[in-house]
Order: sequence, then structure tokens, then C-alpha cells
Amino acid sequence: MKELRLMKGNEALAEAAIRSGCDAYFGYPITPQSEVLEYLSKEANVRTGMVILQAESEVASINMVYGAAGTGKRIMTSSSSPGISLMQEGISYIACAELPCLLVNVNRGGPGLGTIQPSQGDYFQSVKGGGHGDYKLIVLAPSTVQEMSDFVKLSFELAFKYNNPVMILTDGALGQMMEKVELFEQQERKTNIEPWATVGKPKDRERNIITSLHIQPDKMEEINLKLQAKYREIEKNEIRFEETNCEDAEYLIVAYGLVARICVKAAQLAADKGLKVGVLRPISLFPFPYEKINELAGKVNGILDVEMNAGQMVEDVRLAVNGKVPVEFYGRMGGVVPTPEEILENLEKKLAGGKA
Amino acid sequence: MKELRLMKGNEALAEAAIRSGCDAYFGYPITPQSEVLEYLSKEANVRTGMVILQAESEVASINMVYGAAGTGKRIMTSSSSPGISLMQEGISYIACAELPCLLVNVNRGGPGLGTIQPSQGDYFQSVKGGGHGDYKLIVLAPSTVQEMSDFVKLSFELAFKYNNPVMILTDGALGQMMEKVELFEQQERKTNIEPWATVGKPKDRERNIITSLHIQPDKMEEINLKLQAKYREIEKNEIRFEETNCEDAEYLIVAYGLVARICVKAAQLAADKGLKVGVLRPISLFPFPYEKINELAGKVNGILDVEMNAGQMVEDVRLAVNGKVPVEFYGRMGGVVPTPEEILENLEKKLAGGKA
Amino acid sequence: MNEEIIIAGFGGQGVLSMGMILCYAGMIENKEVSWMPSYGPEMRGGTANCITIVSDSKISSPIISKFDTVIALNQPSVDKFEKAVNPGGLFIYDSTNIINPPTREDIEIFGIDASNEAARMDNTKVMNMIMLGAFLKKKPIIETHNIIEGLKKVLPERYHHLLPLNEKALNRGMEMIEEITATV
Amino acid sequence: MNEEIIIAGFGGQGVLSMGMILCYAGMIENKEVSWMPSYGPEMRGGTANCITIVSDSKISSPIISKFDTVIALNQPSVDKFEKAVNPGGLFIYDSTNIINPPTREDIEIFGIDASNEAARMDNTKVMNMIMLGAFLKKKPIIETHNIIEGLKKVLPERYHHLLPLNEKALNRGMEMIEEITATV
Amino acid sequence: MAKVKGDIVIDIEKCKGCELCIEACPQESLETSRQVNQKGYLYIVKIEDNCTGCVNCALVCPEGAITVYRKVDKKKEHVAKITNVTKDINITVNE
Amino acid sequence: MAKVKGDIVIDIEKCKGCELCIEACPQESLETSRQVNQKGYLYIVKIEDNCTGCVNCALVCPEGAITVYRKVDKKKEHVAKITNVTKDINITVNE
Amino acid sequence: MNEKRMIEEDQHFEDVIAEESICIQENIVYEKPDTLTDTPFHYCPGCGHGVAHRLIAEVISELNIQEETIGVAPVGCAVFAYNYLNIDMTEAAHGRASAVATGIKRVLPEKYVFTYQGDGDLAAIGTAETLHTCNRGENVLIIFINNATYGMTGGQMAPTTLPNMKSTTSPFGRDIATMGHPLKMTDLVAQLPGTYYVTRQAVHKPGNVRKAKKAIMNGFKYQKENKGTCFIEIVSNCPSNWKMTPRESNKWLEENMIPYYPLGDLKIPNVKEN
Amino acid sequence: MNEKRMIEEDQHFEDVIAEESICIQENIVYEKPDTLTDTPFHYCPGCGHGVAHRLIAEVISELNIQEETIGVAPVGCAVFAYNYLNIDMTEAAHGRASAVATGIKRVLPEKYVFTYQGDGDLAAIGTAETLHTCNRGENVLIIFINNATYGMTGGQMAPTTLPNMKSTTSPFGRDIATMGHPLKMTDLVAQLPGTYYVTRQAVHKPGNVRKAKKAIMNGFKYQKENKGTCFIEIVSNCPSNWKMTPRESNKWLEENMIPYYPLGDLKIPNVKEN
Ligand SMILES: Cc1ncc(C[n+]2csc(CCOP(=O)(O)OP(=O)(O)O)c2C)c(N)n1
Ligand SMILES: Cc1ncc(C[n+]2csc(CCOP(=O)(O)OP(=O)(O)O)c2C)c(N)n1
Ligand code: SF4
Ligand code: SF4
Ligand code: SF4
Ligand code: SF4
Ligand code: SF4
Ligand code: SF4
Ligand SMILES: [Mg+2]
Ligand SMILES: [Mg+2]
Repeated sequence: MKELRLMKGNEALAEAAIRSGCDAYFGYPITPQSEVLEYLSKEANVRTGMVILQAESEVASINMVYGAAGTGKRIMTSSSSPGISLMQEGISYIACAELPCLLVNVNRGGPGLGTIQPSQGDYFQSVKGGGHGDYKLIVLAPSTVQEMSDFVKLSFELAFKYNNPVMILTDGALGQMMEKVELFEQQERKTNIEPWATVGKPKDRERNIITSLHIQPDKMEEINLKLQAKYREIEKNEIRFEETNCEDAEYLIVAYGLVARICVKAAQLAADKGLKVGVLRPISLFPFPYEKINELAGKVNGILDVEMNAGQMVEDVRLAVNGKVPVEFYGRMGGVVPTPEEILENLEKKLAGGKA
Repeated sequence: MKELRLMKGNEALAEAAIRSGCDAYFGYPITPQSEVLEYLSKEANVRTGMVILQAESEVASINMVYGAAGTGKRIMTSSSSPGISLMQEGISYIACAELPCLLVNVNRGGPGLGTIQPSQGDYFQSVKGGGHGDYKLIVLAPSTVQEMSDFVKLSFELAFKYNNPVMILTDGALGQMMEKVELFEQQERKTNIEPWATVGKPKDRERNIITSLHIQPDKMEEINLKLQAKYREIEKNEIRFEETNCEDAEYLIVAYGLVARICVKAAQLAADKGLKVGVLRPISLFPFPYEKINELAGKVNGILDVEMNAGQMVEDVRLAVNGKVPVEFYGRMGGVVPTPEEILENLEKKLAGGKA
Repeated sequence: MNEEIIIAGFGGQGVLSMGMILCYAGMIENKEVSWMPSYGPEMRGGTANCITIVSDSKISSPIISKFDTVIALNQPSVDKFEKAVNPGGLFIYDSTNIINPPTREDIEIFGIDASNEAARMDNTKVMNMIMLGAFLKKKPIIETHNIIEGLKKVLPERYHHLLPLNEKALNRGMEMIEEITATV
Repeated sequence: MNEEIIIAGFGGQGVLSMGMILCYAGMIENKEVSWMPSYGPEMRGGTANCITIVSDSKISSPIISKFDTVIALNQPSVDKFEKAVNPGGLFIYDSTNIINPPTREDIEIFGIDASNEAARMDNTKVMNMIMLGAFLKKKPIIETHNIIEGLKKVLPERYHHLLPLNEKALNRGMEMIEEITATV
Repeated sequence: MAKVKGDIVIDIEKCKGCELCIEACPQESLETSRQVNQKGYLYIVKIEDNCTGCVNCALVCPEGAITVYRKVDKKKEHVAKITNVTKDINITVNE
Repeated sequence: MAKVKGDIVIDIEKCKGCELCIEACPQESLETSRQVNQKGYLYIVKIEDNCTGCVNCALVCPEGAITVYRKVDKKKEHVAKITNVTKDINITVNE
Repeated sequence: MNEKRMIEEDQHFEDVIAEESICIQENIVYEKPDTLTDTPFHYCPGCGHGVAHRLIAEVISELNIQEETIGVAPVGCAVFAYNYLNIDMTEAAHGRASAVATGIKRVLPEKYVFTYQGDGDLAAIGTAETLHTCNRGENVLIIFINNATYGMTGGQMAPTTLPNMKSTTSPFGRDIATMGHPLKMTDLVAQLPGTYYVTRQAVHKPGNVRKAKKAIMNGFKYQKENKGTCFIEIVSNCPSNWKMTPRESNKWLEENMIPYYPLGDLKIPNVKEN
Repeated sequence: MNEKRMIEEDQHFEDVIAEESICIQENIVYEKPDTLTDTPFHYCPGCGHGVAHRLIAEVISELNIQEETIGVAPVGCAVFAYNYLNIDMTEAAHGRASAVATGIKRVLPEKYVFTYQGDGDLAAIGTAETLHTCNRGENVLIIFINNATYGMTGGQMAPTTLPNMKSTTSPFGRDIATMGHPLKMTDLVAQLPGTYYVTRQAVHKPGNVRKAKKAIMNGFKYQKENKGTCFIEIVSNCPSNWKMTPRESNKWLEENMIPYYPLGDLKIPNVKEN
């Protein structure tokens, strides 16, 4: 039976966490995502026994996640930009120790304290690695409240498939807005014990150790090679994107998250004017759909990358296109959300030469 | 009179800080850069009155830097990879508040606790922004102990020219190795008061406020536009690089820091074999010498990017080249330093087709 | 059907609830809905708005800058959103509170004396339901009984004794807008 | 002149100082120098080495994997660096401590009974100076009196009374290497 | 009417009607008005002219909206004066 | 010679010659040897056969290198035995 | 809300306006200090932050140290403190105000430096910085507004939230067993040799306001003597998130907060000054 | 250093080897516990970390809880603790061991969880995590090795470095005026209602070793009862960075550290167990 609800994005995400059979959430309040912890505080423990702990800081949160994820359970945290910055050391540790877990960044306008309005200014941090060393998060960018829910389940699946932290990179608007969401059924809490987990060493296995320390460089390089091999594997299997009217498009817009939907609206406005514009929405930001974009680049006259930042994903788009066609950028910053009209205007100005 | 000394990179950097008339250092010990704090603890205060404070953590350090830099004085900190990750929130604040200061990352092998051996795994973090939001550090990458000294002075100049934090991105090997260094003369401590600094509001000026908070998105966007304009200005004025035998090169190696010197050695080995290889060393990683590389790409058959990581700067090289010629990558990770021989071997294998 | 609305006023005037009621009601009718609030930090005296879209088909952007309908409950909202109505669109405002009404000539404009009417009904809180009624009369995108269902979702249980009053206000709004002619 | 050397042994054998002395001395002669230590965390019982380059021209890479000279003070270092000598290069080891000397035939190999000799000189610490002397005899890249000047920089002031002993050890090393023939 | 030694002036545009001054006033001189100010708050007014200028109201006022006057040994009567009345007239609501 | 009730075995390859056991031994049974072990440490040996098996040395040994034996009411003499002697012979230095 | 401003006062009051007013400059016994800007506070009605701000401004005005004072604002409701205090100010990252203050004071040792921080800021995320600043005995003044909640973010549980007190993240009341006891940071820092003057005050009643002001005055005065950290907790309210009227909130404060956080000096200098 | 291993023992000892040895299994009164692996410690000669490790291993062996215990290693010299303790272990980021332990314990409440942390780790960078873990009364055991220095990074000043004590970052001795007083974290956490058992021990002498082991034993036992955090400080040495022989270092510890950090219980359960 379909269970439909009108929910805020943050609430849908929290509800999905409960339904995913998540074992524990550790987090610290920050706008615009405090509803996650608030919702869980009210609902989670009574329904599934899920552990909810408000930590003393984001640094503590991420390290609690590290400890708890080491037991092989389904663990998550969420925060927004400044809080996520504080987690960078911990994230690097988690990635290196190959612990599955879910991190949520409800991106707000930066840098610094900034605003609490939506932004995509944390793309680089999420995708290239804000922490030290070579590591990758699997990064998923929802664009609907439905996806705010669905991607939680997906994230835990991917996290445990690859023993890798997964980040849901969303923004304040998606967190605060309400849409219909079809909830998935309550999943069982996890019962199996991961073979690598620190749960107490039985007599019949070697002790499990969770660490990211390998003082000998060649050993540390081995660890890195193993990680890199895994990332190549993820790139092979887990690229996700959504195409809207890309088949016979003259121009292509690339955008992720909520902005992609605004771009679809812009493309509709363009269609009204007789201009064929397709929209490619990367859903997985890592792994990034380089090939798909490269392929589409061969078919269009130009590409406009639209983001709520000063131009970050556009670098990946350019790397994908590798000079085939012009790639232009349009962005708004500091919490300002672009309108469909201004996107179309920029597409026309920068690429279509006033064609539409 | 030339003052020549044999010094460790970390010591040269610390000595240069004293001689730059630096007003204060706040830091926390971490290998392989603890010598900076140690050297300063012994030398600095007695010689120039410079304030040296061992903070309780890197988070505290960077926020002390934030406070002190707000007074318009010459302030610095240093750390190594995990410690720098902890500073990301603070760095984002500093960049947004446009405070001049010097941050030093003596990069070690990551991710996680990793090793204490040299690495370049923090390129993305330094150059793309490990903290949240759109901001840029000016990033300088020394390749000699001499530059470990010289760039300190340069950093303070650039920091105050642009009211922007400057990062010296170096590595454990450069920090620990000794070379001859010609020390510059002791500079005066700063006496002028910056007009924006929080030093106590005299009757005749408006109060100075240092903040990165602008709750209205349009105001925050204005701040961002101002920052972006500054970054364009920096890109115009401050690109630095070093060319070695690039004029008539058949192949180009791009590498930064110490690795660039190893590549020069590899190029010498190649020359012995009759293969003409040039080396382009970006000195400023932001601003990055895109144009120069694009220009050189027009003249060579292929480019090899060499780094002590899994491939980070190579993205900027590819963005610069924009498809003109093949760009290949060779990297070592986790604290392993590549040898000239293996670099040459990879150049031959990946680009020159065994030509040499 | 695809109706794109912005509802704007002071925080506390029930702006956000109006949008929510529309969404819940729309859901009951199996429509697509989206509700996008402006949100700010804990600060009093600010203005609030929400973009509400009710549609028969999938909603692309929940953030738009042109609307079919603007419902404005205070002066700043009138000033800010007058230009945001699509030509031919609808603009409804609370004439009790608004001194300078919109002046555009290419849209339909209705001033409803909603706050005064709510006061007359002895509960100033129902002002928003009067406005909602007025809107729904002009644009009957959702059936009234479903609006009441929507209201049930939004109104906390402990206030459900006020449902009849709210329904009355809704109907009153419908009547009031009938009684006046648009200023354009 | 361009001499690329690696000096390796246990921590505490004076490996790092040997390289430093060469560098200081090289500086006095206006040569280019570079010194690259292996470094590790606080852990006992490990091995240490330093790559030392002394050159008339600018030094490109301070990190290299092939050397003109290897000076090995313990067995692990012999095992590890035997292959790292350039053909025709020099390999000097402390024969007191090393049971399995290198066996390559394309390089010059000298075993110096340095530890025993140092013991005979009543200060085991000067073993490294004996080795250094041996090396400098074979490759007189720096003048002896400058080596002594370099030593002054490396040796803390409070040990400067040991300078004559160290100089003696240096000379002893020079003599010792003269007395033997390379094994190849 | 009691001898009035003190008086206060309330900046009604700053007042948020929190009523803490009412609670603090030992003379019970203050009361919430029936009017809202520019920001929509029911501001405070003085309803009695028995103010002693004890300053209590001003001390607890979170908005710093109250100025207190006190005259010793002069026998005059005063009541609350509303500040900025003329200025306020011209204020238009503008975000 | 005193009646020996206790005895210890020192794992000389683990011993780092810190001498804390020497300090802890009430019988003054222990002394630093003149020999270094595999790692180059001057390890500890028992020089007297008066050990009472009091365990003090083992308690303070940071390396857990000491095993202590005690026999009550049996009158036998024992001295330090060096463990792993045969094993050690074959160890070659290899990093 | 009524948009039309009613300017005219009730007839009742107009009737009794006397010809001669004592409201002249020379009779002023209390007015907003000039170190306070004219910007109206953004705080909710009845919020103690406003009083605390005003007291700081009064002290700075009275000590005439506006030119020598640098303030550090927190992240919390008081994030905009710099809009109200007419002095040089720095807005610190959440929890780091005391580290920021340390940075400033170390390079400007002659200036007065103070922080103004909430309980989430100072006692949760900023615990380490607070404790170490006090332990180093930095010559700064720390003003700590304890309102038992995260005001700015909408009423989540704070380290100082009382047992069983409800908040958005302790919807069934703070459960000591899983969420721990309220943290009395002031008691802790009073134990540190680095602190010189540690006191707990309130500002909900005129008498408390007077005492709190005195405490702040002391905090600034002692700073001149370089004796160490001065730390002033102000037990305060948050009507909005406590979901009470301001008057109710102060009553609740009196009946619940103060018994748990008793007012008074926790550490005073040996030679007490006036 | 002499490379050739001298295998043969001095003649002196060989002479006195008796025919019959009491060194047989049944006579063992002390041996390395089996929860300790065979890997030799990487610690410097005479370092207290080794003893502390062994005691933990002994307690785990004796309580027979190897299968139910998860340890958290710090960043510090004990970073490799997991090489020596034959139990499941997690290596925490510098300072965050208690947060990591909280994470583990919350999802595995039936298991024994402990941290092992140095003074830099626990009392500098980890101050907030330590304090809040104790304040929440997490049912974990925190073992705190106070050696008054940053051992691993080569002897920088720690929060616990004694006044005037030299270190690489206090080369002229710790100057109280600018570097603050040594921080007595144990005294602080003892004040928190969340802690159940707080004690300060040492391991430099046999008697202290026995007491310390008892304390660790208690720490584990109490954990079963879910009464709150147990916190055991072990005042220890760092011969390498103190630049002393091990024996000198223990003497110095006795004469300087212990007077400053007096040994004994700071908080004991009402009903004291055996
Ligand atoms: C790193 C970081 N984490 C979280 C936040 C969100 N945040 C802003 S204010 C605040 C708490 C405010 O509470 P308090 O310090 O008690 O101040 P109050 O508002 O109650 O005066 C939080 C968690 C933030 N801005 N930055
Ligand atoms: C974030 C971070 N900062 C700094 C370091 C460097 N570091 C490693 S161990 C250590 C201090 C160790 O001292 P302590 O905790 O007292 O342990 P000990 O070695 O003395 O046992 C430091 C600062 C690090 N690894 N990570
Ligand atoms: S000054 Fe005193 S008497 Fe006068 S109104 Fe204020 S509180 Fe009342
Ligand atoms: S205390 Fe101030 S803000 Fe509150 S009601 Fe009185 S005058 Fe108004
Ligand atoms: S057991 Fe006791 S008597 Fe025997 S050697 Fe050890 S300390 Fe000495
Ligand atoms: S205490 Fe242990 S390590 Fe130290 S000397 Fe004695 S046996 Fe050796
Ligand atoms: S939310 Fe609470 S603390 Fe913040 S301004 Fe409102 S009442 Fe004051
Ligand atoms: S450095 Fe100090 S603490 Fe670390 S192992 Fe050596 S003696 Fe022990
Ligand atoms: Mg608070
Ligand atoms: Mg320590």
C-alpha cells in the first residue's frame, strides 16, 4: 500500500532513516537541518529503538559516527556547511578506515557563517575531498523531497556494498520545502555482524582493528591503492543521472539538486520560445557522469552549467567535455536561488547568441 | 651581506617568520612540522617580541589566528594534514572575513592518520577549498628550503595586498631536509594600523566589525561577488611558475613542490637518452598557471603530470590543456616519494611510446 | 491545472499554513503539490512567504519568480510581489492592513477586508481562512470539503474545536470576494 | 663535481651527523649541498639514513635512488642499499658489525673495521668519523680542514673538547682505507 | 494625586510589550496600551503619575526603551510622554 | 646459599634494559648483563639465586618480559634461565 | 496585525499632561548608554540578551574605555551583538569566541577584550576553548549567557538544559540517563587557577541587574591588572523557546533555573575592590 | 651498536644452573597475560605505557571478557595499542577517543568499552569530548596516561607539564603566566555527576602497579552496572622526552609529578566493591 505524506525534506530524510533500520544518529543542531535531529528525537527511539544522541559538537558527532560505524551498524549524521567543515578530519579517517555510514550536508550559503539560505557552495568539499589525503565519498544529490527519502535507503545500501561513507549533498531549500513523498516500508534493523566490525573478538577469529594509521609509506600506499581500486569500481557501477529532453537538444544545461529542476523549468520556457534545451542532472556527484556528458557534448552546440555557487561542478563538466564544445557557467551565490527566467536569459546570452 | 645557513625546511620557515616581523604564531604540535613551533618557542619572543602560543588544538589555533589577524597584524599558524582538516571551518571564516594571515601545511601521507611521510594529498583541500563555500586561499608551493624561507615573506606581502589568507603548501620531506638558505634581513614588526582592524574604536571612526555573517542572501551574494572579483584580480597578477627546458621540449612534465625537482632530474636522465623533456613547475597553485600550460600544450606531444597523490592537480592541468594533447598522470601515495627513474619510465610508457 | 501561488505577510499571520492547507487538500485530490517557505533565523518582526504550487502534472521547479496568484497580507508583500504576477493573473490582498494597494492594470486585483472581518468573527486568527476562501472562489482548483480536510491536518488536534469557525471564515471569504469587483 | 651519497645505519650511530658534516663543509667551499633524512615517529630500534648531495652546480632532486657512494653502518643497510650504488660506485661498510658484506662486482667495496677501531680509541662514538675519513680518502670532494669546520657546527659546543679526538678518527679512517684493498 | 518626583519616557518604537517593566515597577505605574507600534507590538504606557524615578523599569527593560528622570524637592506633576511622536508619523512600512 | 623459593625467567629479546626490575627487586637479585640483545639493548640477568618469587620485578617490567615462578615448601635451588636461547641463535638481522 | 499605525495617544493620557515636565536632560537618572547604538535589538520580547548587552554598554561608557575595548560575538542569538555595541567587534565561529579573544588579547595586551557567549556556544561546542582559555588565565572577560537552550536554532537542548526540561531535541524532557546532567561550566572554571573572578548573576529583576552590572564592571576593571580570566555567568531566559510569556519565563527562571544555578560569587579576588 | 648477537651466557651463570628447575607451568605466579599479543612494544625502555597495557590485558584476561571488550586507542605513543592488546580495537583521531567510545557503547551497550589516552590527547585537543563523555555519564572506562608531555611528537609541552618544566615548546620552562597552570582534568571530571569512579594511580613501583590494576579491575566491573563513567588517571613517565634514564625518570616522577598529582581516589561509589 502506497504511503503518501506531505513532508519537509528534512523530515522525509529523518523518516527514511528510521525506516531504513538505521541504528544510530549522532548530530549537533544547525540551521537549516535541525529538523532532522528534532524529528528523530521525537520518533525514532520509540519506534525502532534507534539511538539518537545530540553530541556536544560536530567534531564529536563525526567521531561518534566513526566509533559506531566501526561496529558494522547503520550509522548516520547530518549537518550543514560550517558543521560539515568541522567534520573533515573525521571524514578522512572514516573514508580511510572504509567504514560505511551516511553523512548528510544540507548546504547553506557560505563561506564563513554566511547565511542559512540554500547553496551549493560545498560541491568541491564533498566531491574532491575537504579533508586531507586522497579519498572519495559517494555523493548523492537529491532534487525532490521524494529523493530526500529514497536516497537514505540507497545510501546505506551503497555504503555497505563498498564499505564507504556516502554523503547526501542537499540544500536548505530542499530541507525546508514540502512535497508529497511516498514512504518506503519499515526495514528491519540490521542483525548480521560484519566480519570486519569491532564488536568484541570471539575466540575463533583474529581481532578486528579499525585504523587509518600505517606508518610505513609502502603499507600506506597499499591502502591507498586499495581505496583507489574501489573508487574505480564505484565509478564503473554507480553513476546515476537524469536526462530531460536531451535526445534532440541544441543546448544542454547541466545542474544538480534543486537547481536542476529550476533548469527544467527554464528549458520549458526555452521550448516555448522554440529553443531545444536538454537538462542533464548528475545524481551521483561522485562518481560523476563524465562519459555521459562527453557523449552529449558531441550532440549539442554548447553547454551551460548552472549552480548555486561561484562555479564548482563546472570544472567536472569541462573535464568531461574536454574542449568539444563551449561550456559556460551561470551561478548565484550566498543563498540566492536562480530563477528559471534568469537561467534562460543567460543561456541565450552566453551560448545561443540571442537565438531564442 | 649574504647570510647563508644550512637549515631544515621547517626551521628556515620559522626563521623567516621571525625575520618577516611576524607578530604572532598560534599552533599545535604535529609531525612533520613540530620544528616550526619548537624553533619559534626558542628564538622568536626573545628576538622580536613575537607572540608564540601553543594552543590546545588546531581548532583553537585557527580561531586564535582569526582573532589576532583581525587586529591587522602579521599572524600565522602551521600544521600538517589532519590538523589542517580541523581548521577548515576557521579557514572559511577567515577567507570570508578577508583577513590576511599565513597558514602552512606541511603535507603528510593520508587519508586519516596515515603516515608522517611527505605527500601532496592535500592539493584539492588547499586549492579548491576544503572548507565550505566559495573561497580561495592564495597557495604557494615551495620546492627548496630557500623557498621555504622566501615564501614566508612573500606570503605576508600577498596576504596584506589582497586581505586574503595565504597558504604555503609544502611537504614532510621539504620540512625535514636541509639545504643552504640565504636568509633575508630582519624586517620591522608592523607599526601601521589597518583601517579595518579591530583594535579599539577611536572616537573619529565608525566601529570595525569582522564578520562573515550576512543573513540576507542578497547581501551575502554581494560579499561573494566581492570575493570573486578579488580572486580574478589575484589570477591576473599573482601567477607564478618555473620553467625548466620548456622551449624546445617534446614532452612536458608538470609537477609542483619537491616533486618538480625530482622531475627535473628525470628530465636530465631523459636528455641523456636523447628525449627532450621540459618541466613546468606551478609555484602558485592558486592562482594556477592555466594559460601558460595551455600555451605549452600547443608545443609538445604530450604532458605527464606527476604528484605524490592519486591525481589532483592533474585536473587543473587537464582544464588548462582542454583536450589539446594527451595528459597522463603518474603518482605515488601514502608518503612514498617517486624516484627520477620511475618518472622517466612512466613518461616513456605512457606518452613517448618507448621512444626514449 | 497548474496553479502557482505565493502567499506573503508577517510571520504569525498564518501565511505558511495557508500554503500547507492547499497542499494537503491538493494531495487528497491526487494532485502534485509543492510548498516552499522563506525561512530565517529566530528573529521577530520579519516577513514570511511561501510559494505553493498545485498541479495536475509533475512540478519541475518549486522555486519560481512569476505567479498565477499572489495573496498579500501586509504592505511590504504588496510592494514586493505586485510585479511578480503573470499578466492576467490574480492579486488578492487584505485591505484592512494595506494602505497602498497594487495598481497594475493587466491583472485582477481584489482587496478583501479580511482582518476586520476576522475581528468581527471574534478570532483574528481566521483572517487567513477568509483570504483562502476568497482565493478559492476565484480559482476553484480544489474542492472546499477537501480544503477542510487539509485544514484538519494543519491545525493541531487541540484546536480542532475551531474547525467550524474556520470553515465559516472560508465561506465568508468566498462571499466577500463575490460582493466586490476587482479594481481592474 | 657532483657526489650523491647515502649514509645508513641504526639511529644513534651518527648517520645523520655524517651527512650534516659533509653539508656544512661543502657550504664552506661554496658548494651546493642537500641533506635528506629518513624520519620516523618516536620509535626505538629503527634504522635511519640520509641522502647527502654535494655538488658544484645546482642540485635538482634531493631525493634519488641511485648513489655514487653508499656508507653502511649496519647489516640491514648493506642489504637494502647494495643495489643502489651506481656501477663503478663506492660502497664502504663497517666490517666490525657486518657479517654479510656486499658482493657486487661492478663497484668498489671497502670494509672498515671502524667500530673496533673506535673502541680502541676509547670512544665508540667516533666510529662515524672513521668511516667519514675512509670515504673522504677515496673521494676527496672536500678539504679535510673544512670537514673539521663542519664538525664544529654539528658538534654541540659542550663537546668541543672532543674535536681533536674526532679529527684523529677522521685521519685514522683515511689511513685504514689505504691499508686495505677493495674486495672488487 | 501624589507628589510626583520621577518620570519616565518610553521609546514606544523600541518597546516590545514584554511587560517586564510592569512587573518591576513598585508603584504599579505602568500598563500595556491598547495600541501596537510599527512592529506590531502592544507597547507600554504609564497609567499612574506616581512614578518615583526609582529606575527599576529601565533596569529590567531588555530594549533599553526607558529613560528615567527624577527631580528631588520640586513639586510638579508629570506623566509619561511618548517620544518621537512626530518622527513616527512619517514612517512608512517598507521592508 | 639461601633457600631459593622463587625464580624468574626473563625474555631477553623483549628486555630493553630499563633496569626498573633491578630497582624493584628487594633481593637485589638482578643486574644488567654485559651483552646486548638483537635490538641492541643491554638486557637484564639474575646475578643472585636469592629470588623469593615476590613478583615485584615482573610487576614493574614495561615489556612484560619476566615470568615469575614460586614453589612453596620445596627446597630446591634455581637461577635465572634465559629463554629462547636456541631460537635466538638462528635469528638473522633482517629489516 | 494592524498595519495602520495609531499615532494618537489615548485621550486619557493627553488629558493629564502637565504644563511643566521634569523630563529634561539634567534630571535624567537612567538612560540608554551611548555605547549602545540606536539599532533596535532583534531579540524576542523580554529576552535577557537585551539587558545584558545594555549593561556591557553601560560599563564601557562609564569606564570610558570604548576606544580600548574589543568584543567578541558568538554564534547564537547574540550573533549580531556587534550591531548594538558601538565598539570594535569580531564575530567568532560557533564556540570559539574565547580562542578568538585569546588571539586578540595576545597581540593587543593593553586592550580590553571580552567575549559574549551562549550556553551552547560556550559549554557545548566551545568547551575546550573555554576551559583552556580559563586555564591559561588569559586576561579576558568571558560573559556567559545561560538560558538553558539553543535559542538561535530554535530551542534544542543545551548542555545547561535542566533535568526533565523539554526542548525540541528532548521532546520528552531531558533524560539524565541518556543525555547527562546539566553542565555547570562556571563551577568548573572556578576551580582553575587561571581564573581570577568567577561569578553567577541574573538580570531578570532590578536588584539582579544592579549586581550583574557591578560584576561586569569588576570584570573589566580586573582585566587591567592582568590577574587572569574573569568569568561571569548570567542566568537568563528564552521566552520564545521556553514557550512562555516574558513574565512567565522570569518566574520560571526564578523557580527552576536559580535553584539549580545558584547566584553569587564562585571565586573572588583576595583583595576585593569596590 | 654491536650487530653480532652474543648468545652464550656468562660463564658465571652457567656454573650455577641447578639440575632441577622450579620454572614449570604449575609454579608460575606471574606471567604475561594471554590478552597481550607477542608483539614487542615499540615503547622506549622504561616507559610506563608498557605496564599500563599489561595491566589492562591482565584485567581483561582475569575477568574473561576478551570477547566482550572493545578498546579505543588514541593518537599518541599508544597509537599502536591495538598491536599489543588481543581484542577488537579502534584507533581514534587525536583527542576523540571518548567520542569514539561513546559511539561504540551507544550501539553496543552490553559490551565493555574503554579508551586509553595520553595527556595531550585527553586534556588538550580532546578536552570537550572528554568532559562531555564524563558529563553524559557514558558507561565507558577512560584510562588516562599522564606523562606531562607529548611523547609521540617528541616532547612538546602538554597541558599537564609541570610549572617550569622544560619541553621542546617551553625551552625555558613552562611559564605559568603565559602558558597557564597544569590542567588537572581528573579533578574536574570528578566533579561531574556523570562520573562514577575517578581515581589517580601510578605504575612506577610494584605497590602502585598492584593498586593501579585494582583500579582498572574496578573500572571494568563497574561498567557492567551502567552507573556512569569510570576515569583512571595513571601518572607516568617519559624517559625519552624527559631526557632521563628510566630509573631517573621514576625518581623524578615520585618527587615532582606525584606531589602535583597526588595519587588516590577522587570519587568512589558509595557501596565500595571488592
Ligand atoms: C559549527 C556550527 N555548528 C552549529 C551551528 C548552529 N548554531 C547556531 S547558534 C547555535 C546554538 C546557540 O545556542 P546558545 O549558544 O545557547 O545561544 P543562544 O541562542 O541560546 O543565546 C547553534 C547550534 C553553527 N552556526 N555552527
Ligand atoms: C589532529 C592532530 N593533531 C596533532 C597530531 C599530532 N600528535 C600526535 S600524538 C600527539 C600528542 C601525544 O601526546 P599524548 O597524548 O600526551 O600521548 P603520549 O605520546 O605522551 O603518550 C600529537 C600532538 C595529530 N596526529 N593529529
Ligand atoms: S521609575 Fe520606578 S516608579 Fe517610575 S515607572 Fe519606573 S519602575 Fe515605576
Ligand atoms: S520592559 Fe521595555 S520592552 Fe518591555 S514592555 Fe517595558 S518598555 Fe516595553
Ligand atoms: S621475583 Fe622478586 S625477588 Fe625474584 S627477582 Fe623478581 S623482584 Fe627479585
Ligand atoms: S624491567 Fe623488564 S625491560 Fe626493564 S630491564 Fe627489567 S626485564 Fe628488562
Ligand atoms: S530565541 Fe530566546 S534567546 Fe533568542 S532572542 Fe528569542 S528569547 Fe532571546
Ligand atoms: S616517547 Fe615517552 S611516552 Fe613515548 S614511548 Fe618513549 S618514553 Fe614512552
Ligand atoms: Mg543558549
Ligand atoms: Mg603524554
